[in-house]
Amino acid sequence: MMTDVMTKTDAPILRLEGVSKTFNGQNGAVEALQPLSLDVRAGEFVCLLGPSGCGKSTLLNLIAGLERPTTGDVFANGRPVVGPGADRVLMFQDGALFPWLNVRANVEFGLRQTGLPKRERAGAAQRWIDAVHLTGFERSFVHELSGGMRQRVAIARALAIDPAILLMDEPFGALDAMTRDLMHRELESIWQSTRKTVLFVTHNVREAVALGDRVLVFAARPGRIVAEFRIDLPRPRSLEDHALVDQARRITAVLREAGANSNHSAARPGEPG
Amino acid sequence: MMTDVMTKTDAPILRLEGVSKTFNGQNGAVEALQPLSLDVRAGEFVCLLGPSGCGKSTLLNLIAGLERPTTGDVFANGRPVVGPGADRVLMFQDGALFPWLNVRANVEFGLRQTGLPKRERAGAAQRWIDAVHLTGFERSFVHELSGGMRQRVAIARALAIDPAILLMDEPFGALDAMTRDLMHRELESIWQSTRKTVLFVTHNVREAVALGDRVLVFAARPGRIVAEFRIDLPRPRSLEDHALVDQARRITAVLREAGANSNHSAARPGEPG
Amino acid sequence: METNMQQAPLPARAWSGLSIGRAQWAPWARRIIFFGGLFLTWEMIARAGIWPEYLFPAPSVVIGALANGIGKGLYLTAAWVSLQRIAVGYAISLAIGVALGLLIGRVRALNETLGSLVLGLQALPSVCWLPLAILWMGLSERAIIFVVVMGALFSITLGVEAGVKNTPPQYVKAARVLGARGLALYTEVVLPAALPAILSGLKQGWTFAWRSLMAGELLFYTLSLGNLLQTGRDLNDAAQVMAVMLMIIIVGVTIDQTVFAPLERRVRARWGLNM
Amino acid sequence: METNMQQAPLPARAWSGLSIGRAQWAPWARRIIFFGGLFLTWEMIARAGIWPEYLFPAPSVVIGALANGIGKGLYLTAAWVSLQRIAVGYAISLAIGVALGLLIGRVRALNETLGSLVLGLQALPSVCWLPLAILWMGLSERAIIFVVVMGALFSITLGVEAGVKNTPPQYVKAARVLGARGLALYTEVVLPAALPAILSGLKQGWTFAWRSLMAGELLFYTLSLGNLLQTGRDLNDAAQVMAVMLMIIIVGVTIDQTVFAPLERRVRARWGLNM
Amino acid sequence: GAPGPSGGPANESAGTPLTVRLGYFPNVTHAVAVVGVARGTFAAALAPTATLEVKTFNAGPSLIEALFAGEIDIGYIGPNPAINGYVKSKGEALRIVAGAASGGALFIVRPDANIKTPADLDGKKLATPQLGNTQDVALRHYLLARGLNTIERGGAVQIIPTQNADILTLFRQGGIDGAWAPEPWASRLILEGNGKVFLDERDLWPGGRFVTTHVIVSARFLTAHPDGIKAFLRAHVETVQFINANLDEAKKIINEEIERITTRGLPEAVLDKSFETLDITYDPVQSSLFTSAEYAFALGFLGDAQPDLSGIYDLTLLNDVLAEKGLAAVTGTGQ
Ligand SMILES: Nc1ncnc2c1ncn2[C@@H]1O[C@H](COP(=O)(O)OP(=O)(O)OP(=O)(O)O)[C@@H](O)[C@H]1O
Ligand SMILES: Nc1ncnc2c1ncn2[C@@H]1O[C@H](COP(=O)(O)OP(=O)(O)OP(=O)(O)O)[C@@H](O)[C@H]1O
Ligand SMILES: [Mg+2]
Ligand SMILES: [Mg+2]
Repeated sequence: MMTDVMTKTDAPILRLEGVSKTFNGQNGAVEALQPLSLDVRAGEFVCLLGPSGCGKSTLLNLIAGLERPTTGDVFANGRPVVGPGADRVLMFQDGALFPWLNVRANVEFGLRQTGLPKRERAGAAQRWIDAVHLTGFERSFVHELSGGMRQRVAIARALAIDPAILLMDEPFGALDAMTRDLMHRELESIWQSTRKTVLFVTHNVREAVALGDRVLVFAARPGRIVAEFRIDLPRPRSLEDHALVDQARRITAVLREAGANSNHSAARPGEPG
Repeated sequence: MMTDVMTKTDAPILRLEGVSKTFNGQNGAVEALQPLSLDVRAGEFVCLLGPSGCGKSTLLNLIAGLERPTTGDVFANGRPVVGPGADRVLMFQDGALFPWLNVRANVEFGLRQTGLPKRERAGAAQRWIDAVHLTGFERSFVHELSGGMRQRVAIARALAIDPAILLMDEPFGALDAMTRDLMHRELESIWQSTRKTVLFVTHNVREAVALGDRVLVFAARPGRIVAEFRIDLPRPRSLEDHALVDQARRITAVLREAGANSNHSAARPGEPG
Repeated sequence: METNMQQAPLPARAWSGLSIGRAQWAPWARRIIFFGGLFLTWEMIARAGIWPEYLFPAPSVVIGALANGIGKGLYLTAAWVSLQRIAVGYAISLAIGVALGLLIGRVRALNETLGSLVLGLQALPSVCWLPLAILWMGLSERAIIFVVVMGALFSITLGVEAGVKNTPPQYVKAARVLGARGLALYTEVVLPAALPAILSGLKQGWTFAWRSLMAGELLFYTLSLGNLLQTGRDLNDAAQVMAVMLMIIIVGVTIDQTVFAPLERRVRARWGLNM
Repeated sequence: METNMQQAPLPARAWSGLSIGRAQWAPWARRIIFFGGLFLTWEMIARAGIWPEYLFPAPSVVIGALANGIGKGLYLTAAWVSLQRIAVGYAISLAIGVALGLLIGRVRALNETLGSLVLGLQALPSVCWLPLAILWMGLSERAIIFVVVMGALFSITLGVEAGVKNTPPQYVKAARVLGARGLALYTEVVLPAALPAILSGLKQGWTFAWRSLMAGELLFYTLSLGNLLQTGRDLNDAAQVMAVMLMIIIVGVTIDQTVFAPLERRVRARWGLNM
Repeated sequence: GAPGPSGGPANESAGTPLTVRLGYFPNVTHAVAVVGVARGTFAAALAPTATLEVKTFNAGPSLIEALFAGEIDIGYIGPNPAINGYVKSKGEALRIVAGAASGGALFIVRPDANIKTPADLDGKKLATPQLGNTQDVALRHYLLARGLNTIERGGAVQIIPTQNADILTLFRQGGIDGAWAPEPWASRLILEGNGKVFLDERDLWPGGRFVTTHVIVSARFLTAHPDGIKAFLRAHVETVQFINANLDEAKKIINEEIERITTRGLPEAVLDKSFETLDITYDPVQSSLFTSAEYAFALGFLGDAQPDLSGIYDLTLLNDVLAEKGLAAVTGTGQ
């Protein structure tokens, strides 16, 4: 089932060589990722799909440089990754907004680190706040926002620093359909105009197909890539497009099998309650 | 557009009378919910849809008794709600698991409060851990779990205490498609066998139609109910069912309008970056 | 949308003004009742005559002594001298303690070495520092301030360290991927994330600055609260001892109510820690 | 799935065994180097003769005094007496302080009244409590322990209070909707949620228990560290003063390394606070 | 010793054997108490009707507080704490029933401070153990009498009240030029600080006698158990006689006792030197107490109104004991 990860002719912006990760938890060791190799071309949009706990977030953490792989190496732009870098930005699954900063300051945070002058910083931040439709909430604090609003602040914060590689961990999970739709279009246009490289984790197969050049399907326990799909559909893509829906259906089938091969194969437990 | 909230012949298990909520934030006051009246029959499954920040979480908080309404009253089982009660349990959007407890202890938490003997507690907890497919992770701590796994622990924890009213705030947001599917079936069967009353917030219209007896559509700023749909499709429902897809499409249209009527109508900001 | 945003604030502001007005009086009423009750109980116990008055004076006697001391100008001068010293000593402790706490809290090797040492040093009573104060600082204000710093510094360090150690790692991770490095990571993320916890360390440090000041002022006699306290004890003047204690408590409570409590309230509101 | 679950642990356990072995030695090596370097520097400064030896003795002299004191059995007996007192005093402070801190941290009316009072009382030096200790407890062990409790209690209270106040409200909300009420809410949610912060309060309390013990032991003569310290000072025996200081630091560091640090490490690992 | 069952201020319950609780410092100026306890003289004198229980202190305030709280019945203490305790309790708490030591306070100066005559003291830094205590008052009065003013009074002499231990440190360091200190500190300033005697305080007093240590008794205990006090004073007088007759043996006992209690004895040289200026006597030298109190009041140390010390002495029991033994009564009662 496992397809070989293909190598491109142009040098990959991101290269993983035999990267694996094992956690030593209170509950014994968990092999979150089996050794995995992967190349990502500059400007590629890669979507990661897979059952819960299959190591998608772990993979993004490794690429972001927040965790060190148990084996193997990660290369970004040909240089080994030893820590976070301004070329890669990770958007966390839970947002991880700073509660002591208001919305504007949160969005400005990354820009301030680059030493951007105040005026430009404010301008850029405002553009991104507007882009995620939080105009009017610039001075609100995190705990005053709804779940979806927080997620949008996190998106604006990550995009504001304009990194070469964007690592997005379920960024649109808490968004309503319409905002999600808008954000898709927004992200796609940013990606197209700036040729960023995007690694995008989602649970929504159609979202993956609508956005990705490539879709990687993971299986859990141990985490590994079990399938890879190239999506050559013309852009902009519509979620209602027939070809897209078909492609999504194929991936869903693989995904189901991936899930079945990991822990979901366990006998359904008796009806509790 | 606003349809009148209907009253049932049988006494409602949940009644909201002119309930509104205004927050005084750093950013001035935010009218999270305009005065709103609502009756929910015992055993009813009500889905709440609406753009981000329209007050869905706020509404659940009010019903749970965690917040006091600015105006109006909430009645559960005919008694005014003055605080949390064992008859209503709220599942938080961000899980809010206890990091100092392992998975089993988190799930047992509510049961321990009722004074259930240890052996029964362990049995019930194990059944629910199995039901959310976390067998083998009983002794893991929260920070050792993936995002989806955390959400599943939160679900197990809420369901374990078997409340009459279940308030679920985007419970399946972080789940992969397959687990989500399984959880739908699980929740539906629990609901059917125990006739719980469920208020279910989601951003997934098809999920709402698949699960709900009734779907309430909210608009934002100020938060209010703008439409209400009865879903009379036979159960069990399939997400691929034509009637369901049609119904979902109708609701999506209303939702889009609700979104357009609130802040999404703002002019699209210029392309930043 | 513009109109929607502007609609809400108007009634709400009037509203919040009202509730703040209410919220400001109730605590003071409670405080007056509480401390009033306390004094009354104390007075009653003292008057019951279980203990000799010269060891356990009634509050009325203590307040008499206080009024007398203030009337003669002695107590206020003394308090002023002591306050200046504690301000300087505390400021120094604050600057060093915050830096030290940050380092110990985040650099593991320092934690294992310097961290333990700080804990050990903190256990030393101020009296241990008196000879070294004279040795290093001579008979001067600096010697007293040195003792204050030695008393408060380690407490503040430990408080900051604890706060910093308990920073949710998520914030640090987010800051790192957003490009925060070195000092900025500390000043812009670790420190603010830990601020609610750090504030409590600063509060403790403040009180220990007092304790050390009382010891440090015994280095040599100058008109100061520490010496009034000691003189009171030397003269077996329980009323004077308690009057000075009362002054310390009053200053402590005042500083708490005017500096720490509002600061804490604001920080907690902003951090979303209020329930 | 069963097989999947069992596959991973085997290599990983061997691994973790190794890394723990490694992790356990490195800190000790660092500590030895650090404290060794500290002593060396001290020795060199002392030998340089900038300060007279009777005021700033070299560590070799201090260790000589320590060895001599221990050899005569004096220091160990004294340390044993003091340790017993501090154990009892600390245990009492712990019990009362945790309860008081919980109350003050969560009940607003108490915070505004009792909370301020605690802050004021904490600022009082131990010497203030000596007369009351004699009056209320007599010339007995209880009087000394009373002084220890008065010194440590408020520090622990403030630490617990701060921890409890900074409990993320989300946990309390979750617990409330899950049916936690009254005491259970405190013991099962507020306290554990605040535990990392509380631990630091307990650590501070421990060190202040020491400080107060040193003052309390001066109430009357018994063989104890406090009196050894005072005797050393009265005799201007800097070596003895520093030997006692060293004993306090050693006991402090030992307790930190054997009780607080591992506890803290475990709590932080469990709470997911390690980065 | 083991804590006795004698709680409370009383000891008044008849039937149970009386416990006499004695408090003192393990110090040369408390030689009578130290030797009396060590030789068992007190215990023997009280037997069989009463037993002795001792508590040792290292500071005056604690001892007075313990007396106030009814935790001790008899105490050896200097004139200052006795006066303060008497005044603060409005004469209720205690009585002086005997003297225990006289002398033992010297004005020591640093050789390189070039202090030859009182006039040389101008502009110097001088230390005393505590603001307003006997030595502090003595120094201030001495300066005033010689036309020298302290800084507070617009003069140039700086008086630094600081603890005895710090006096020695400062003296060695050159931080002060001289100190008016009690024994054994004065001797240590000479021996360890290389100091010179500028003045022996005995030279300022008639007969070279001024009170250094007293025996005080809780007033209530005195009323309730005069016989017990009398028995105690008998032993007190005997011990005074013993020390004066066997000074070398007494010194040995004293140093053994100091070492036993505080873990550290005094260097022999310090002990010897201390006893050169210290007189062990049962005479409370009342006149010196009153004179010193007058000086203190004049210097503003005893409050706004001159305290009435007329009732502080109760020497009838002591004189009874002296009469029994055929010794001359102590005189000069009242002012
Ligand atoms: N504590 C608070 N202080 C101030 N404003 C708040 C507070 N909590 C919520 N709000 C505001 O109330 C509105 C409704 O929030 P709520 O969390 O109920 O939205 P929601 O419908 O759950 O959105 P989402 O789908 O994004 O979770 C938002 O505009 C939010 O900014
Ligand atoms: N710090 C940790 N300690 C121990 N185990 C961990 C830790 N972090 C992750 N794991 C384990 O590693 C596995 C992969 O986790 P990861 O968060 O990468 O999953 P995921 O694919 O992102 O899942 P989800 O879709 O639910 O977010 C899980 O089994 C999890 O339990
Ligand atoms: Mg994840
Ligand atoms: Mg919400």
